[in-house]
Amino acid sequence: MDYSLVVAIELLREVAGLILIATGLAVIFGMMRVINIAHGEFMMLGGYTVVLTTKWGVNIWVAILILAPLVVGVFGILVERLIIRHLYGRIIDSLLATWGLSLFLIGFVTVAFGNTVEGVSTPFSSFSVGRYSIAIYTLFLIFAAIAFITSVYLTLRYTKSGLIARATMQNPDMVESLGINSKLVYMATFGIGAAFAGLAGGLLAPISGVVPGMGALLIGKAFITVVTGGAAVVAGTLSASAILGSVSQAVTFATGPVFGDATLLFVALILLRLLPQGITGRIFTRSV
Amino acid sequence: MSEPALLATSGLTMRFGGVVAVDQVDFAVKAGELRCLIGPNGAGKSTFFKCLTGQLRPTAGSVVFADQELRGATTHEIVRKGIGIKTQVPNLFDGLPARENIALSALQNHSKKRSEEITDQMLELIAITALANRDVGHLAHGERQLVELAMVLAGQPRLVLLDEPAAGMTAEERGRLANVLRELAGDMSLIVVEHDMQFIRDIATEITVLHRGRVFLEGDVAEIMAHREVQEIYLGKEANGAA
Amino acid sequence: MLRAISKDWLGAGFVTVIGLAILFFVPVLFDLFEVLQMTKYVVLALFVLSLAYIWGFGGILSFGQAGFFGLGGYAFAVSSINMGQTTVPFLIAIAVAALFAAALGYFMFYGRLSDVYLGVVTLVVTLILWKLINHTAGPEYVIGTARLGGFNGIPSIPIMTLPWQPDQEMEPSHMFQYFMAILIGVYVLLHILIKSKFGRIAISIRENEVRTGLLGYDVRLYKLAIFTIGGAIGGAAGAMWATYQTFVDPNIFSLEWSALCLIWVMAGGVGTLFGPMVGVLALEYLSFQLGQTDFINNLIIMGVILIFLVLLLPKGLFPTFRDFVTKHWNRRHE
Amino acid sequence: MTRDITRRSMLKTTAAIGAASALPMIPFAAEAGDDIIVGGLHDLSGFIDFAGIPMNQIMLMAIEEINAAGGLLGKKLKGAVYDPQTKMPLYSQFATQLALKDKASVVMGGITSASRETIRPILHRYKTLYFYNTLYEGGVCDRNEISLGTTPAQTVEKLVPYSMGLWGKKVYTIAADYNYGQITAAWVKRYVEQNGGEVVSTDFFPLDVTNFGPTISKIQSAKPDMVMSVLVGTGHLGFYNQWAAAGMKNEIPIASTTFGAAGAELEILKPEVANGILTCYGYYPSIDSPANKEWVAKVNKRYPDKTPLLSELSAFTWEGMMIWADAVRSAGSLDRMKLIEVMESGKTYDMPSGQCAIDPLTHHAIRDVYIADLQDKTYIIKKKFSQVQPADTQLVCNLKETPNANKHYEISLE
Repeated sequence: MDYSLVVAIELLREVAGLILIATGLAVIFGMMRVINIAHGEFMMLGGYTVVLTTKWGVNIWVAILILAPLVVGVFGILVERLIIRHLYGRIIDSLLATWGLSLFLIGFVTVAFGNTVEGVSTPFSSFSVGRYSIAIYTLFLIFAAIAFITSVYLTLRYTKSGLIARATMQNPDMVESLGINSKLVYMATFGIGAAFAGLAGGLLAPISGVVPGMGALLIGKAFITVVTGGAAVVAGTLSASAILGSVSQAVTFATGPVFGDATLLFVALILLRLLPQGITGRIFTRSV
Repeated sequence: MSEPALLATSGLTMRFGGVVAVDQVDFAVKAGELRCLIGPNGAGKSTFFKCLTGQLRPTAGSVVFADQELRGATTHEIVRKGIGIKTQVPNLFDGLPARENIALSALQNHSKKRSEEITDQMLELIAITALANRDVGHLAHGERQLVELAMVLAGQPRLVLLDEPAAGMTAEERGRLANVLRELAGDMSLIVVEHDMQFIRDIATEITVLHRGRVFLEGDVAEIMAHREVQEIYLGKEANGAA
Repeated sequence: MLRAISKDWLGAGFVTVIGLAILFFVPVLFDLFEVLQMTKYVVLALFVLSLAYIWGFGGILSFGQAGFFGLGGYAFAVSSINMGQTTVPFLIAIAVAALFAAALGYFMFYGRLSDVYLGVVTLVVTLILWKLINHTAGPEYVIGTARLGGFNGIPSIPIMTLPWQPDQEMEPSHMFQYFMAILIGVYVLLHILIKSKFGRIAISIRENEVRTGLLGYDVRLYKLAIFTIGGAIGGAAGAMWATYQTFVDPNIFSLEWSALCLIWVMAGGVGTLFGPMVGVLALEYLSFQLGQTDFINNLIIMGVILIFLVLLLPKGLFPTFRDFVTKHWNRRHE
Repeated sequence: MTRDITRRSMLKTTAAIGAASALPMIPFAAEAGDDIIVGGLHDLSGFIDFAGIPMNQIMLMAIEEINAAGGLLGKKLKGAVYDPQTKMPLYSQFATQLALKDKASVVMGGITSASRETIRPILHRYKTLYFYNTLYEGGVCDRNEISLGTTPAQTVEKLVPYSMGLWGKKVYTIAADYNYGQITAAWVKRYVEQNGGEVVSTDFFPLDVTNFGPTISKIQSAKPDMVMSVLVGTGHLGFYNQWAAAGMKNEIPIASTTFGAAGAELEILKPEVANGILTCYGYYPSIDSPANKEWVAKVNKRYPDKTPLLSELSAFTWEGMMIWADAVRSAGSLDRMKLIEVMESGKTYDMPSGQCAIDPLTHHAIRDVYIADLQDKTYIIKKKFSQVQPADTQLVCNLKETPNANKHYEISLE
C-alpha cells in the first residue's frame, strides 16, 4: 500500500517534470512554428540564475520564482530581436540558428561562470509514507506544475492577451488584419516561452546538477512531449506529459531506467503513428 | 439506358460521424458525355467528387469505372485507370515551367520524347503555347487553370473530373475553356462540378442536381433551368448571388 | 531549357573531373597525414550525399540520417569481425541500412505522414537506436564473436580490403582512392538518377506532392524508393567510417550526427549535390582548426558561426556563390 | 578560466604553428625544429571539460618545470595541445596528427575509455608512446601504452571490505550503464560476496538519466546497510541531491569509487549533500606527505587565480610526465623501445601520490591507494594501502608473453 502511494507520487512527479520542461517550448512552437533547440540552455540559464543569485545572498524562493523567469525571459526577448525575428516561416533555419545559440550558450556559461559552480540545496525536508521517506520538494514540484499549467490555461482562456495568442495559433496571418501588432505578439510569446524555461530550470536546480551541459539532458524529452502533444499548448502538453510520463515511469519502476526511456520514445512513436494529422497536422501544414 | 455507362456509382454513401454528406447516390456517365454537376453549397458536390477521386473512401456503395470497382483504390490507382482529375484550386509545380508541368503528366505512360510531343499538342489544344516556358508560379489564376487542364489531358484520360474549372478566369478565358470542353466531349467523358450558371449554359448538355447529398434531378439544360423547385432550392439563391 | 540542361551536365562533369584529379593526385602530392584527413572528408561527403539527395531531390527531410550511418557502421563492424573479410560485410552494411530505411519508410509513407512530422519520427527512431545500443555494455550482448560494447562501442574493426585483393589490408592511400572512387561513382549515379524520368518525378513530388499523386504517380512508392536509396548510401558511408576509424560507438547514432548532417546540407545548399559536399569540407575543416586553437571556448565559435550562416547565407554557401557568379557573368555578357 | 587560458602563451605559438601546418592543401614543410614535442589530448570544451582542463594545465606545468631544469637531452620540451571537444572523430584526427605530422615523442591524454580506445590503436600503429592517466575499468593490453589510473581491482577491493566493516553486509549497487559501470559493479559483487555480504540489487542508469525518484524508493524498500555508487557524469549528480532531499543521507551511507573522481562533484554539490561519502582513489590533495605538500604548493603557485581541481586525473598526468622524463634521462634517448624498457625495469618512483611502479606485465601502475571520508569539501584520509597490484588487468594481460598485444580486454568475472 505504501509502495503504491510512493509509485503514484513518483508518476505524478515525472508528469509534472515533463509539464515544466515542455510548456515553454510548446508555447513558442505552437504559436510561432519555431523549434527552439536552445530551450534546454534557457533552462540551464534559469538554473544558473538561481545558483548564482542565492550565492550572492538572494532568498531562494525569490531566485526560483521571480529572478529565474525574469532573467531568462528578458534574455529571450533579446534573442527574439536579434535572431529569431529574421527567421519566421523558416522552420529549419530557425532550428539551426537556435542550435547555434545552444552551443554558444554552453560555451559562454562555461567561460563566464565555470562549469563547476556550487549548487543549491533542496529546500524543505522529507516526509514519511510508511517506511518510505519522500522529499517534500517532490510534492512542491507537482503542485508547481499544476499551478503553472492552470495559470497558462486561465490566461489563454480568459484574458485578452490569451485571446490574441489563441487567434495567432489558429491563423497567424489574420492577427495583423485584426489590428494587432503581430511583431509584438511574437516578441512577447518568445519572451514568455523563455521565461517558462527559466522557471523550469530554476525549479529543477535544487534537485539536479547545475552544469552548462544540463540542457542537453532535458531538451530531447521536452521536444518529444511537445511534438506528441501537438498544436494545443495546454491540452497537448498536459495529455502528452500525462501519457508519456506515467508510462515511462511505470516501466522504470518495473524494469529500470533504460527501458523507461526507450518506452517513452516508443509510446511517442505509436501516438504519432495513430494520430498523424490530428496531433500535428495543423502545425505543419505550411512548413518546409 | 442504351449504351453501358463508363462510370457508374450505386448507393454511394459518405458519412462523417453523424452527418451524411452523400446519401445513396446512383449516378452514371456514358462514354463521350459531358455532364455538369450542380447544387447549392453543402449539397455534397465536393464530397461526391472526392469519393470519385479516391481522396475520400466512401462509407458504402460502389464506384465502377469501365467495369472495374474503384471504391478503396488510392488516387494514383484511379488516375492510372484513365481518370483525369482537375482540382478546385489549381495544383501545379510552381517552381517549374508550364511545359515541364505538362510533360510530367505525359511521362506517366510515355517515353521522354513522346511526352514532349504530347506536351506540344496539349499546349496547342488549350492555346497556351505562349506560356510554355514561364514558371507557373508566376501565372495568373485563370492561366494556371488552363495549364492544369492541359496537364490533366496530357495523361490521356478516358474521363476527366473537373472541380470548378472556370473559377478565377476572365470572360475570354472562360469562353476558350468552354470551347475546349465541348470539343473534348465525344473523345472522352467529362464531369464538371460548377457554380457559374452562365458557364454551364455554355457547355452543358446534361445536368445532375445534387441536393442534401442526394440526386435531386437529372435532365438537359433547358429542363433543369425551367424546373420550379430547382429554381427555388438552388437558382433562386445562387443565381441571384452570382449575378 | 537547353541552357539549363547543358549547364547542369557541365557542372556535374566538372565536379567529376575535379574528383578524378583529386583521386589520382592527392596520394602523390600529400603526405600520409593529409591523405588520412582527406579520407575522412570523403567518407563524410558520401554521408552528406545521402541527405542531400533525399532532401534536395525528393523533399524528404530526415532528422535521423545518422540512424542509417550508424546501422551501416555497426553492421559492418559486426559482420567483418565475424567473417574475417570486408567485401561481403560492406554489402551487408548497405543492405541492412537500406532494409531499415525501407521498413521505416513503409511505416511513414504508407501511414501518410508528412513533412516535418516525418522528420520527428526519423529523429525518435534514431534516438531509440541510440538508447538501445548504449544499453549493450553487458557481456550478454554479443553477435557471433563481436561484442556490442554499449557506450564504449566496438573497437578493432578490420581495415577494408579491395574486393579483388581480400588478403591485403588497404594502404591509407589506396583506401583514399577506393573511397574517392566510390564517392565519384555515387555522385555520378545520383546525377543520372536525378536527370532520369524517376528523378523528374521525384522533383515533382518535392514541388507538389498532391498534384503528382493526381497525375497518377504512386507518391508513396517513389518516396519509399528515394528514402531507401538515401538509407543505402548512408549505410555505405557508415561502413566506410567504421573501417576508417577502426571503431564505432553509439554516438554515431546521436542527435549530434544527424544535426551535423543537416547543417552540412544547409550550409552547402539544399537542392544541389555538390554544395553539401563543400559544406562538409568547410565546416569540418573549421571544427578541426578550432580544436587546435584555445583562445576561446570552441562551442562559442561554432555557435556564432552557425547563427551567422543561417542569418547571412540562408541559401547555403554553394548556391549563394553560384548565384553571385552567374549574376556577374550575365552582366558581363549582356 | 579565461585568465588561465591567456596565460598559456607558449601554447599559443604551438597552436599557431599547428594551425598553419594543418592546411591540407599546402604540403607541410616547416619542421618542429629541435624541440621535443609532447602531445596533449584532453577535452578542453564539451561536457567533460571540467576533467580535461585541469589535466591539461598540469601537463603544461610539468613541461615548464622540466624546461626550467634544463629540458631533456639538451632540448626544450614543447607542448602540442589540441582540444578534441569530446568528439571521437576529432580524437582520432588529432592523434594521427600528433603521431604523423607533429612527430610527438609522447602523447598524454584521453579521458573516457571511448576516447582512449579511439587513439590507442592509432598511436600503436604509428609507434608513438602513449600515457593514459585516467582511472578506468582495466583490461588494456598494449606495450605502447602506460596506464597510470587506478582500476576496480585496486580500489573496489579495498573500499568494499572497509565500508562493509563500518556499516554492514547488505549492499545496494547503483551504476552507470556502460562498460566502466558494468565491470565495476561486477567487481563490487565479487568482493561483497568474498567478504560474506550480499548485493541485494544492482541498478544501471544510462548516462543521461537525471531523475532518480524511482530508484530512491526502491532502495528504501530494499533497506540495504549501504549504497555503493558507481554513478558517473553530470546527469547523475542529481542522485545525490535527490537522495539528500528524500532525507536518506543520514539513513543509509554511500561509498563510491567514482564520486569526485575528477573533482567536479565536490565543487558542485553542497557539503550537506556530499558529506560522509566514502571514496577510494590513488590520490587525494590531502595526502600528508612532504612530496604531496610540495606539489600542491607548486600548483597553487603556478595557478594562483583559479587553482585546477586536484584529483587522481590531474595528479597522475603529472606523474606520467615525470615518469616519462625520468625514462628519457635514464635511456639518454627518445627511442620508444628504450624508454619502454626503462619503465619496465620495475623502478619505483616517489610521487605526490606515494610510491608507484610500472607493472612490466600489464604496463599498469602498482601504486598506493587511499580511502577517504568527505567532510566539508575536504577529504579526510582514513586508511592507506601500499603497493596495490592491478590484479584485474593481470588476469588477462601478460606483455612478457605477448609483447605485440594490442587489445582492450573485457575482464569477465563469470
